[in-house]
Amino acid sequence: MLGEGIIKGMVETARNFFGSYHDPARFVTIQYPEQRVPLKENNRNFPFLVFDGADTEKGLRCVACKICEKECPPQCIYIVPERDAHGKLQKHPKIFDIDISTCMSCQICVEVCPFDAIKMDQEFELSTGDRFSNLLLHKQDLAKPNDYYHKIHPTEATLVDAQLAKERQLAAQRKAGAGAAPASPPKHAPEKLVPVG
Amino acid sequence: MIPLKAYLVLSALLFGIGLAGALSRRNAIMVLIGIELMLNAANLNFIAFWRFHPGTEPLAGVMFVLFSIAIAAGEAAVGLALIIAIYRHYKTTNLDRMDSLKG
Amino acid sequence: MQAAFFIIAALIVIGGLAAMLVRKLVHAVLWLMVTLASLAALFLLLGAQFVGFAQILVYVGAVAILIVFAILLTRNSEWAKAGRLASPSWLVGVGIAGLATGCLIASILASSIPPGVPVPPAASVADIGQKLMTEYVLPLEAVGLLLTAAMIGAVIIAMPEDKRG
Amino acid sequence: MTFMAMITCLPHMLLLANPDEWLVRLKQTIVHWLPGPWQFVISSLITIAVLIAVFGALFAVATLIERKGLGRIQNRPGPNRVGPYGVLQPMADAVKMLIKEDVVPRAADRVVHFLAPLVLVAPVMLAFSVIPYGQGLVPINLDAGVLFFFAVGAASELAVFMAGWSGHNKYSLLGAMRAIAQMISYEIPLVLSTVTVVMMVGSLSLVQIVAAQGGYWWGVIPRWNIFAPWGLAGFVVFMIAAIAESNRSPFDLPEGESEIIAGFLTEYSGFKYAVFFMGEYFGMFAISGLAITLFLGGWHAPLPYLGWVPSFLWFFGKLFIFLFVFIWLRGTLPRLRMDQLMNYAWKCLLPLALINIGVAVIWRFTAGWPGPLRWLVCALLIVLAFVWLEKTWMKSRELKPRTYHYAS
Amino acid sequence: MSWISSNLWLIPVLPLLASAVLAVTKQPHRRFAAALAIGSMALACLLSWDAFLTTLHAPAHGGIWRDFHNFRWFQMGDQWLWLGWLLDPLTAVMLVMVSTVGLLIFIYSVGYMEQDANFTRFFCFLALFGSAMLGLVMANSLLLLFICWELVGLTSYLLIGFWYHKPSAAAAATKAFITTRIGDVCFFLGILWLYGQSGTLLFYDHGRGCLEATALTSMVTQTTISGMAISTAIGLLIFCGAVGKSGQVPLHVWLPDAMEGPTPVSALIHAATMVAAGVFLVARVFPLLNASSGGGAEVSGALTVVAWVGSITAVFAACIAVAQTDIKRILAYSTVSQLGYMMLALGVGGYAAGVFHLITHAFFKALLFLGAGSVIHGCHEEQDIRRMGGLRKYMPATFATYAIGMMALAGVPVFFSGFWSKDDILHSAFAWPVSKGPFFLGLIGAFLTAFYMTRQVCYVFYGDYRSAHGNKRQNKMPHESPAVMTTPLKILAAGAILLGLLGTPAWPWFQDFLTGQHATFRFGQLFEGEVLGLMLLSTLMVAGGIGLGWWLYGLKPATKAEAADPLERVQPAVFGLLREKFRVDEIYAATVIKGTFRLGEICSWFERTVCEGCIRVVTYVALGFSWLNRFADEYVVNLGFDTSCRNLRQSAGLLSSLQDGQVQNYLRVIGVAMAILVLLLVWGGGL
Amino acid sequence: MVDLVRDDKGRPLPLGLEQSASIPQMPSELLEVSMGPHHPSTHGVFRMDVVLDGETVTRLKPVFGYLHRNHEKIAEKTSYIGSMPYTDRLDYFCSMTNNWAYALAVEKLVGLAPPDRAEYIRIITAELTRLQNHACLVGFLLQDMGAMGTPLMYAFREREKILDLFESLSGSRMMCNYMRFGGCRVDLPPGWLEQARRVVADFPQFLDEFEALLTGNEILMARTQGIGVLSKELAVNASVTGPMLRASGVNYDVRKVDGYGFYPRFDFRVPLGDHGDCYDRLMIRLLEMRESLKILEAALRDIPTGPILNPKSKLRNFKPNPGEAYGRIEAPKGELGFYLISDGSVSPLRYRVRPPSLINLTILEDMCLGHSVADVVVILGSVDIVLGEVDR
Repeated sequence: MLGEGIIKGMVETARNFFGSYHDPARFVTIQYPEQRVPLKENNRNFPFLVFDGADTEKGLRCVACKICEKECPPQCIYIVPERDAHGKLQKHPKIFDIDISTCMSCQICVEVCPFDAIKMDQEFELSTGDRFSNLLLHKQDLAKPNDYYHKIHPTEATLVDAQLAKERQLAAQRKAGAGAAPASPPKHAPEKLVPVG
Repeated sequence: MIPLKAYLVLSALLFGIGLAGALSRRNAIMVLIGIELMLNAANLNFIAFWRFHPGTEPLAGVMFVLFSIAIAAGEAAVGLALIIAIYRHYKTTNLDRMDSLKG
Repeated sequence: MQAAFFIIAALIVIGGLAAMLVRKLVHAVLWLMVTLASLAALFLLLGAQFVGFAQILVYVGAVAILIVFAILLTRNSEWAKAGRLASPSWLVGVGIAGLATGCLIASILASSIPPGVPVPPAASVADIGQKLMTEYVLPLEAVGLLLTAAMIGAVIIAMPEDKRG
Repeated sequence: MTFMAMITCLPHMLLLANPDEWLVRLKQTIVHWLPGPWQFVISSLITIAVLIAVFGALFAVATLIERKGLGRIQNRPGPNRVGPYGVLQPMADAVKMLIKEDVVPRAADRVVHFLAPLVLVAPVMLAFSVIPYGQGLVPINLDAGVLFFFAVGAASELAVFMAGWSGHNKYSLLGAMRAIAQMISYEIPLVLSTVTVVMMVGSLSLVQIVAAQGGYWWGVIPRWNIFAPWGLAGFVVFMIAAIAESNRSPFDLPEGESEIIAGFLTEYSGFKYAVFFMGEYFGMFAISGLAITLFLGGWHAPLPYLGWVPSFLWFFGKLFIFLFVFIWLRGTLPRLRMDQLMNYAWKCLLPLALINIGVAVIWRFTAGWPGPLRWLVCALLIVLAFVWLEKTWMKSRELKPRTYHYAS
Repeated sequence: MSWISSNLWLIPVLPLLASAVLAVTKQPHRRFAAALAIGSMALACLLSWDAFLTTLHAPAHGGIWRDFHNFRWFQMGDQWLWLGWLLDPLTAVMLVMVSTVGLLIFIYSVGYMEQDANFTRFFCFLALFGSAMLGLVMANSLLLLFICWELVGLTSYLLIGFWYHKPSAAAAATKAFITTRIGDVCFFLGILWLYGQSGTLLFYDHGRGCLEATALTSMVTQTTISGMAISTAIGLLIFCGAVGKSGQVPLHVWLPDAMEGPTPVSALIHAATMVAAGVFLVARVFPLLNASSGGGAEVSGALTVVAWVGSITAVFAACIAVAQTDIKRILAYSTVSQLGYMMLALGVGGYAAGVFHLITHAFFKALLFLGAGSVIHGCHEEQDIRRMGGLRKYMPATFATYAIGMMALAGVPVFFSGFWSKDDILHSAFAWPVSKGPFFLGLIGAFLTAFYMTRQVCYVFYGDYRSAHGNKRQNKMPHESPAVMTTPLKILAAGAILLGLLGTPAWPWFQDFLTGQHATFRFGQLFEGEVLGLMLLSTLMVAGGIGLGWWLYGLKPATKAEAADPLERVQPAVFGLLREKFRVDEIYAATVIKGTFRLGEICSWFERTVCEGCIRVVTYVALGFSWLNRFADEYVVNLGFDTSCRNLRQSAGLLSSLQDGQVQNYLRVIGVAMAILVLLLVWGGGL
Repeated sequence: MVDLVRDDKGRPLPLGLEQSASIPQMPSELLEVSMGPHHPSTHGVFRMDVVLDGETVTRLKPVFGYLHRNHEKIAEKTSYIGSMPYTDRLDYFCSMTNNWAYALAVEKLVGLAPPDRAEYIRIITAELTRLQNHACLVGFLLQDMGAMGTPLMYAFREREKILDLFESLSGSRMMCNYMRFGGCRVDLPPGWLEQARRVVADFPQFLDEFEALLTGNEILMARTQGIGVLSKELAVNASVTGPMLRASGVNYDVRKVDGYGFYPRFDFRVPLGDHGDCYDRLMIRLLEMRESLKILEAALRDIPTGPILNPKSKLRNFKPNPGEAYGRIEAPKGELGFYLISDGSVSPLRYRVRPPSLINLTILEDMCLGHSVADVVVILGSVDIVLGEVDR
């Protein structure tokens, strides 16, 4: 019968029309600023720098090794290591900028960082009126406490903490055993271990 | 009250305008428009006379105009179809260049 | 009533003049529509309701669209240079038309048509329908046949020539 | 009439048994105060003002309903930011439209470009003047109302052409050509399906057509034309043609935004666009109003004991149902193609409308038959015609759901 | 008043509806087409029989059972045009004949046209034809009759030219159309005259009809040129139409050519029904033709003409039939001849005899044509009887039925209908007071009929199969036709035998039924001297014809297709003339067509001499002037010549610009003319 | 309709303007229209220069490159892993399959094999990608036909569920960057499998509704059946792949042909079309979704535990031995291939993408000639292009 398919289709849309009033499975809209979906734990947005303790400057785990700068595909990280008065390189970034207008949230910096110093943030409401200066995040913008890391990625952060503690312990043992051998970073950063789901 | 002659003069004017257009414009479509105007002038005459002098046949004027309108529609259809056909052939609607019966 | 007549008459004349004088074909059609719509208004004013509506329906709804389509289908010619308006042939045409109109108007004014009383003749739709189906049934059929023939003819004429079978 | 008399008259007026006459009486009362020569003018002006106000408001409501309804059909809430539940969205739209820059392309024909929206809206407003909205509520009771409706409706084609042509845009020209071809083609089935009603009622006056549909069969079923087989078929044909006439989905080719951007509206913006938009909505209201008048008993109540409800409410209630169906269709159906559209009009709707006229004739001449038999015979004829058309139509296009095989 | 007489219109309308439906049916719907056409025809046939049975009830007051219904068609000026239908015995008989034979032929066509691509269209035409023919016979208005008449002509044209891709068919269709048009023009003039005279075209209208006493008397008493009564003149004009349609002598040429159409068409139209329309027309307006001022005793001039035309046609066509070789053409000429018989009968006042022969002839001629079709079908579309032969063995059913038809046509005594009807005609002719010529011509015709039919049957069914491509290996031997074709043959054969028994002199039921008398059985009538004598005489002629035929063709059947005809060996010149159909076509070509050409030549001559002469004179004048000019040029100024040349060219150019194809120039002239006209009218005193 | 000049195989020849003289006769003027780059239905910044006769297409020239991003050259300058997030952006609807194709190419280059669990996860994510891609494509197609986006909205509703899965797995909804050479980046988060099973279990209901809305619709049939017919031969010759090829009746599915990943372990069928028109393309996609659901059900049932990354895999200083490799998969849009030449350094010497969208787009003109403008939009929609992949 001509028109049968059309009527079938109209029944379908009618079902959706009425369904949208009582069936939450059909009416999936979230009224964003008022309602928010809880973010997934794995959600990532832009990188931030983790610092331990209370002091933003001191506690930064970043040692300015520039691995992330090198590996970053869009090359949005700019690092200048700190130098002391003699011009000797310090294990601390003097400048650590991320241009998040270029960053593509790929998380490769996180993966390659041997020191677990850079992690992915979940902050996404970053809109700004000035796309040049306000989207270039500096060290102080990027530095966030470990607690914050725990807050947004609890599982991962716990694992990382455990790992770091183990490493520190190992390093202490090595230091104790090998005297004044300089502390060197572990050859391979262990992959993030996440419990099997 | 408007006298009958006023309508007749108006109709004559309209007729004259249509005639002038049909005589002076080069585009076949314009000529057709002029002819439409002339036809309508005639219609106006019919209605005016019908209104002022109903005569024995009460609806003759109206009927005539109705038929005239119908025929004008047919005339327009055929005329425009002819113009389009000629246009396809000569790629022009200029009447001056359509002077041959040969296709 | 008088004012209405003069306004409408002015519109008719202006529309007609403009339709014949403007350069662009589409404008001419639009002016033609002004004239024809005013004419329809005049018919209404004269009490010929049915004819007035039929005038609008046929002219504005059909003839205008037909002309417009013809203009679109003969697109090239629209932009062709119109040439000087006041060419000799134009003058001749206008002269002849003026002569004819002058003769007509003069004869109308000179004639002794009785002024006539505008009796409101009853032209209800029902009357017209009745008449069409009885007294005028033969012309009606003839017009129907004519329109059919015209339609078929128009289609055949306008059909592209290369349609073989 | 003195002021005091007026005051005493008011309660009397409100206490009238028939609520339909309130409005008429109200107007009469207001007009009554005025000196004689002004009465006609003011009366007309009041009618016009009321029409514009009512339909303007309806336009605002309709845009809102459309957006909300489409949203719900698509499982989203629709406008919900301006005012509670978004009810003030039309105002926001209006403000936006008004303050938007009115862009006119440099090559455009400015005068025609400007006139087109007006030429579209004005005739539609005229068409509103012959529709009976309620008992005694008809702005002009024309003898040839149906003819008047179609006559003024014909002007919208010209407006569309003006809009498409004046912009000097290829898409608008394409859209205008499509629109004209479509409107002319669908006007024929539209008029032909109207003819059945005119034939049966024997009058071109919309008031009489509504009056002829008063009363109830067996006291329950209203004597609306839609409950006769020819009326049902005529209604369906009429509605399909009406959808096409008002350029609504699935016949919204002239605007087909996914193909030709916005058709003849491409070069319009700001207020002119809003006027066009309003014109299209008005056209939709007008043609729905005509459909209601012709087939759905106009302002008559669907059940006898609901007669106490003011009649114009029934009219507008039916109008809202139409509106909803328009929205529903728009939310469901994809658009036809131009040649299919034309084929559909000429090869399917037109024969159906003609056959329907034949059936109406049979209905007319079988008045002596027992009701159900007459109904069945006429319905059977229509169904046969429909099946035949369907077969030829579907066969000629070879349209069918297909079965698929899988690679082994 | 009965149901059927008030609803008689249903009979033609049913096939008309069928044809209307078929006109819009697609070609592949073959079964539907056939079923619809046959169904509608069967219904019409049933109704016709009903009508016929109704008329059998003799009216209480005696006389002819006649019932008619008139209705207004449309208004012309202040007069209404009336149409109507009529049921009387003549109509009833014709209805039954047309619908029954038509039905049978419809059925037969299913088989015959099975392979044709345009099957549906064929049935559409057939149904349309049936409708028109039925409408024709039941018309109570000469106008309605004429409308149906023309429709019949149109369908005839369509059906003859059905295989329009064959040029011969297309030519034959055109020929038929144009030839009958000649008669129809006269017919139409007659109608107009009749309307002018009597003010009505209804046959019967409660005393006001044109065939009723009032009108007839007025027409008889008035005279026109050379003292001819107006009724006679009108009758003759109407008869011209009948001549055209029934293929009487001057206008018979189209009928044999019409055999180009499919055989069922030939059977239906050109044997049984349509050609009989002419005879029917004469029978229908018989009162008009018969009317004379001198009362019943005097023979009207119109009928005399009818009688002579009929008798001449009967012999003329029979002669031609003797020498033909195309199986259908022989039958066609036979048809012409038999139609002549009918006209003869009507002309000599044997109204009932003519109609009786019409009916019997319809049956056996349809039978013969369908048999011929079956033969053609069986012989793989071969139509030349010289290439047939011996089909008796291959097609027994066809042979048997064909033989019956042949004997009926030849008028073999007692058992076959043709005998009785022909005998009746001869009897009427014998009783004609004016002249015995038609009677003797009729006798000769009977002899010739028997002869050529025998010849045909011998050629076709006896001897050996002579076809060039007939050999068994290619399986090209003749074969019997399917049952759908032979069954109608059998039914028709039965009709061809039995019908005759309704009109024997002993029990002339049919004749009495037609003339409104009560039939009584008088066995003794058979043996009354005159009757018996005539019967014996005609039997003798028939026996002679058959005997001669059998002697010439049956005893020694031709063995080769190319062998000369025995008659041809005897009289080659005469036979050649006959084979060339008396060269009528050639005569027409030499007279009418050539005359037209000659007229054209005369016009051309006039153009060349007179007009051109004028031009030449002008030229000479111009030459003279130029000579003068040169003279002046030589002696006066050199410039003068150039100037005049230029002037001449300019004036020529001016003149030619009147013809430049510029529409607007024409328009201008019209505009100026209009202005002048207005001036003349208003101020020139035109008003 | 204009008679098109056809070659000996009966398909319309592409017409240049100089050839248009061989078209019998132009009934009216030709109209040259530029559809795009800002056109509502070109699925991005894509342009078609269309020559129209009335509304009939007599010539169509696709113009692309508006979205060109130098993807291949960038990949040749960056590390191997550095290209991985860029592949997300090729066909931004199907980042998972893009990742997989690239990972497959690199794995071939260095001879790494992912562990079983990773293979399963790859199949699950790839088929989920196929589901959402096909559903959205059908929605877009209907949108192009003027269906006011209703089917698209329904498709997006379902897509959201799948994207939620992707987000909780990889941290991003669209730019997943999830695969790694020799496995996957992270393991499934807790509860993920249950959620995925729920999504897969609910999906058939959506499909049923979707089909009720679409497949029998007369308008849709009228718009798609017999439109843009792509013959088998032309499809093969133009190296069209994916659902388009299968709609033309060619049985070619890389999952079956190559049997990469663990696909041979799964039982699924390959639907084939008979006509090669838009309707077939649409229906093939709907049917493929059903087959994907079968794969998903089996994969979610059978997924083993274990590591997800080959321990030999490394990110930094990843230097494959010199050589070349071509890895290809059946992406939702067709065969997606990555071709790599390594010279032993950290970045590939040559990096080349075989994008299905681009190659399927090449026969656009052949499909569109003789159809009307409205059909062009539908045909383009049925090709299923993503400009990110076309222009790279």
